[in-house]
Amino acid sequence: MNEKTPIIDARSIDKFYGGYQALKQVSLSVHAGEFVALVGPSGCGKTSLLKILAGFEDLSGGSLTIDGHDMVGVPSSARPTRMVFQKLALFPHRTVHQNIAFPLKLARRPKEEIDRRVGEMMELMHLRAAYATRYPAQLSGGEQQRVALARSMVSQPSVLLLDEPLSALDVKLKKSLQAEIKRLHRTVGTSFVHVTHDLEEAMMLADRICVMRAGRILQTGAPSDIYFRPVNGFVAGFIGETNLLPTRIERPAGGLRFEAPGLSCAEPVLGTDQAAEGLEAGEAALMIRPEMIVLSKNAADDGECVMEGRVEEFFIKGASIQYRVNVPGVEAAVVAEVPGTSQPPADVGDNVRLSFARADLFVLHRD
Amino acid sequence: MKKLMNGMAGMGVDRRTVLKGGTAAAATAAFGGGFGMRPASAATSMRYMCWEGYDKESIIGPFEKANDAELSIDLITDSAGGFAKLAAGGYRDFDVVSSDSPWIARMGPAGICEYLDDEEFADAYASFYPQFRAPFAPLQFEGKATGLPTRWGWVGPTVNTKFDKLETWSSYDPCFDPAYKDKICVLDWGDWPIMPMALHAGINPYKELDDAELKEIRKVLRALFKNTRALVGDLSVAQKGLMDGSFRALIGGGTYCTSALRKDGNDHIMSIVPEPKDGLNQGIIWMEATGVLKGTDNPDLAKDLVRHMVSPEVSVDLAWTEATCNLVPSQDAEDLFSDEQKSVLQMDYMWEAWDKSQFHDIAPNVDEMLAIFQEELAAAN
Amino acid sequence: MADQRKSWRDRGLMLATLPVSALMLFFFLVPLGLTAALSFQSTKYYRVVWSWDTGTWIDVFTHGHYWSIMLQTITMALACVALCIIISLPVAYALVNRMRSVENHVKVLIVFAFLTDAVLKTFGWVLFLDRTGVMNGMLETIGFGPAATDILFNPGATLLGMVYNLLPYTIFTIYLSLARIDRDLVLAAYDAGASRLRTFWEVTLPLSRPGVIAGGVLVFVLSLGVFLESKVMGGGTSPMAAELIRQTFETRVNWPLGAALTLVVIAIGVLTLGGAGALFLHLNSRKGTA
Amino acid sequence: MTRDRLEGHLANIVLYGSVAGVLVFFYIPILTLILFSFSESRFLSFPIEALSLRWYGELFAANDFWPALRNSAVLASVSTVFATMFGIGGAIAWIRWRFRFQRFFQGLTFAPLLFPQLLLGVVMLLWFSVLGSWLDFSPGLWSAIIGHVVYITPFALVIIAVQVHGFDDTLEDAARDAGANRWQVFREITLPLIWPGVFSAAIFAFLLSWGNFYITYSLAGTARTLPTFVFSGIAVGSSPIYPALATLSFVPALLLVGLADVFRRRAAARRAAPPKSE
Repeated sequence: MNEKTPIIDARSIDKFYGGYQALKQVSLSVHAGEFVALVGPSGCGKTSLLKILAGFEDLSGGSLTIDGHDMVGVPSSARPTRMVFQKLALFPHRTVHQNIAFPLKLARRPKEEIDRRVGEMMELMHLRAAYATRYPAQLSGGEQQRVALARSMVSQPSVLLLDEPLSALDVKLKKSLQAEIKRLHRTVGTSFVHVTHDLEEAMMLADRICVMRAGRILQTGAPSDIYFRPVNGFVAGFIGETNLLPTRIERPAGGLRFEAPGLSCAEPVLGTDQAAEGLEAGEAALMIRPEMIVLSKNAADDGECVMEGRVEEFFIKGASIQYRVNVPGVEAAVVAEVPGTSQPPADVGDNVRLSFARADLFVLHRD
Repeated sequence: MKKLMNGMAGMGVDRRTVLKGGTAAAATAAFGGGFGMRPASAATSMRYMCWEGYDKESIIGPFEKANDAELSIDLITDSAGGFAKLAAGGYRDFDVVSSDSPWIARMGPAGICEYLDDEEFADAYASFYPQFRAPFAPLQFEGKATGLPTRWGWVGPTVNTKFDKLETWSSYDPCFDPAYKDKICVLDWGDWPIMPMALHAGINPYKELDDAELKEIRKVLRALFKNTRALVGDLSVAQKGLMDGSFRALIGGGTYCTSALRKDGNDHIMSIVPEPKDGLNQGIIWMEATGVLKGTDNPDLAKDLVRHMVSPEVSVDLAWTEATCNLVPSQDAEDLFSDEQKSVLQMDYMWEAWDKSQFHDIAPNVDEMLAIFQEELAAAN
Repeated sequence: MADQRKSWRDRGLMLATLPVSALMLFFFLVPLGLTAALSFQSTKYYRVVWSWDTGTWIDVFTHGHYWSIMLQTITMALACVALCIIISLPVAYALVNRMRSVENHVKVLIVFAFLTDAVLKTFGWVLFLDRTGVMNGMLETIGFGPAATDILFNPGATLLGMVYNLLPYTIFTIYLSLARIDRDLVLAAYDAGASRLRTFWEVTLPLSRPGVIAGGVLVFVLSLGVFLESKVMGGGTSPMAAELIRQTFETRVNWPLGAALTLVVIAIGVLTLGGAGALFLHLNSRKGTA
Repeated sequence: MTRDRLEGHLANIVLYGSVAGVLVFFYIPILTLILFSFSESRFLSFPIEALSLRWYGELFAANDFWPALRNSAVLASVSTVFATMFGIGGAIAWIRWRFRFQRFFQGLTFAPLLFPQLLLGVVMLLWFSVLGSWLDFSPGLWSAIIGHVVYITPFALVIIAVQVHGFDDTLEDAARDAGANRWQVFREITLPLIWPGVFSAAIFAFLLSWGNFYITYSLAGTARTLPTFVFSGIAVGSSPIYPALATLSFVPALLLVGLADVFRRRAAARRAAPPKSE
């Protein structure tokens, strides 16, 4: 990762809408060529932050520089950023060519250059040349996405801001466009800031993920950090399903001693690298991802840590089978995901044993 | 209305000619005047407010050519409305007006029209019938004339002799006869239908009236509306109804309604005046006159237009228009009419009508009478 | 729809609002005030005397015929509103639900008829309805006696003219509110077993109420101002308020009285609007609590 | 089931019948006028005895026909331009923005719509005569233009507001983002997108002004337009030329309405293919 001066440097940004505070002391830096994803549930402030970066909203407090220039009071039209809108905002009264050419036309580029650049962009976005004269309404959803991307990239901005542009698409189209965006990012080397409520999408695309909640940034880090080393239960639960077991920890030197009802471990001690930062002794949560759990009816099948319970229900998801197991002493059903087979290893009501490696446990803040 | 202006001016700003060079005047010149006129190719342009007929090309054209002038015309649809328009300040835009004589007569004292010197128009008066010669009382105020008479006729029942005998209408009695219910058409021309009804009630409406007399007028109008089928402002509707018998008589129209029908060959349609009743003439002589508006930029040309209108040749033309045909005061014009035209105009009957008629003059109580008319009309339903 | 808050220092806002506001203030609000002031003056020999008294108003309130004309006008206006709504409902319903393919053609035809000169159309009606008009002519050729109908010159003819000139307003307002009704609601009613008529009665009609009220109010207020219809078609024997006002200004040249009568008509219109507004709010609040 | 079918038949008869009936109703006087415009006779009664173009000739020869035609055209064009411009600004301010005194602004710009035209004309006439006496001018075509603009602006505003109501704000954001300044955003994005509304408002405004009688009647002073020309003509009884005039005056209205329809259809065709997602 590039550690030189960041392209975007936002410090302690506050944003008020009347009495409502949408952003609280938000700081974010984005480096040249980096792909940062802002994720969080709706209302977490990610779109407000994006709009402040784009210049559609003023910030109420803090500072913002882009490309080394102070951005306070600079209108969006004068910023080196371009935005891809959630609803795409393609101009319905202009053809594909006119849509893509719009920023260049406003910049009064010569016609030859405009035509050449638009052609290049269409090629880059795999848009057929024949589409140039079509109107947006005559294109499919995916094609419209590509036109929107082409329009925002055509004037070679330093930063591309994407405001959940894929949220309205069906799963298949979404996947293919995610790949497209990833490829585009690699090809052009522009910094991308991508807002989404879908952490899976963020993990797939981004170099760095920024999880937000209620106007604050909870955690910023590489996708694997976010997945395996979440700072708290909210971040952990934001993607997929996970098991959070209430626990008490103590911190003897060089490790963590934990104790959780229903869970028996041969040696209930973890390394400090298996805990979220700043974790104090006391109440905490033990996280174990469902795919790390081995499920068996056979008592002999042993692991470092074991829970025993009764199958409440299971779903065959295709590639995997998800079990929900009631473990005495644990309030919520424990979820285990085992590789799919035509013969499910256990049936509803069976007593099963859940085992996993001690190294797959992670201790984090309860919240 | 002048008072209105002065009153309004009293609210703070004085009417000043200072502004003549200012934006308001410029705007007036650009819009108020400009749009209404044809592009002025002639040396002088004048604005003329008149009844239909005065605007005929054959009348205006020669005058324009002879004087290198351009006339723009504004047609009157209702005398009071025309008066109101001029009084509301419109007189500043106009040079000449031809309207009903009581209204022209009012314009002198109201400061809208110039007084005309009888001497200056001696030749014109000399060509008139004796009845119209100077000093012509109906248009005079304190010995000064406001305008010259240009067209005239009489008001009395207009009858289709295919349906009714003329004798039936030797008085207005049938108006109140149940047999004529829903067969009477009253013309919606301001005071025109009121005056004959007042006369029928034995009241001379052209003098100061007391409450008892106004009450009589109210009674007679109430009775009239019982038989009235329609109050019509549209002359062609009245004429059509008279032809097909839906209306057995038109009240308040007279010769002005008849002539066009007679011209089209319907000489069974006639306007007559009822016989005098208890010494009170029942007919009414109406007249139009032409005057020069105050402050005209071309006083001489304006007076020339008045002379033009009363000259025998023009009089004949003026008498004979598309929509109506009317008598003219010019005696010298009489020989220029064909026999057929004379018949259409009922010339053989004109002096009899004249003798049995009142002159349509300024009625002091016209506002009360109009209010009563309105009131009775509203109550009639 | 984003709420873009604008400050009055915003140039776009000034450009968009100030000229038109100035126009309306100076040429609509001020004249209205002047009219009120004028109604407190008196008149003598066709001239306004700047006297500041209530004589005109006393005159207005003591003369029954002004009020009988007002009453007549309101009656006619209400009749016109009722007819317009009754005629418009099936027309608008048909346009929305049955005639999708020709809907636009019908709309264009109606708009065209609506936008042509009202004086001429009124005159056209006279030619049609007259004793020697087209209608009687046609009736005669198919065997009815001469002058089979006699429609002109009565309040009915006035009403016909009013409905003719104002009908498009209700057609379009009701059309707009019907077009906004979610088709699924109607299907849901069918699904629940309601017949077409019942569905119309229970679902469509209540949902079209905003259009019915808006159109009705518009027609009512505009009815207060008609005079051509009563003058040309009605035969002038049952004058309406506007004709009274015209006569007062033009024939009687009594401006204070005309101004006072104008204000009376405006007041009737404003009260109606207020009443309709209150009714609308009341109906809506009832719907809210139900 | 049969009852339902019967109801259906009845409903169809009522519905189709009402549309047909209303169309006939609307066109009765118009067709009557066209018919009578070719009548030879001075008195317009039916059946028509002879056909001729006589009254068209008379109309063209009438002294005040041409000025009236020109006045109508000037009045309608100028009023249309102003009413449409005010309508655009007003509609955007009504719908898209929030500002202090907005309610007052909305009331002020809407109120004239609810005024009987004659009364609107009369109160303005009173005001113009006062102004006239102060500033020494008298009402004319220009005061009629002001009257028409006051009367027509609310119509234009409402029509454009309907179009603005469906406006997607992010399109303007996108244009700003692409580097457009305020004027460019308005010219390149806002105006083209609300253009169908602006266009219909302009057509409507033109025709309202073209056919307006009441306000012109009160405010035009000595200037005469086609409707007031007709009214005064009918009053003095030279009516045979008016069916001809009516027939001619339908022509521009017909052209404009037709033009609007063509334009609307073209715009609809452009958006014919529905978006395949969303």
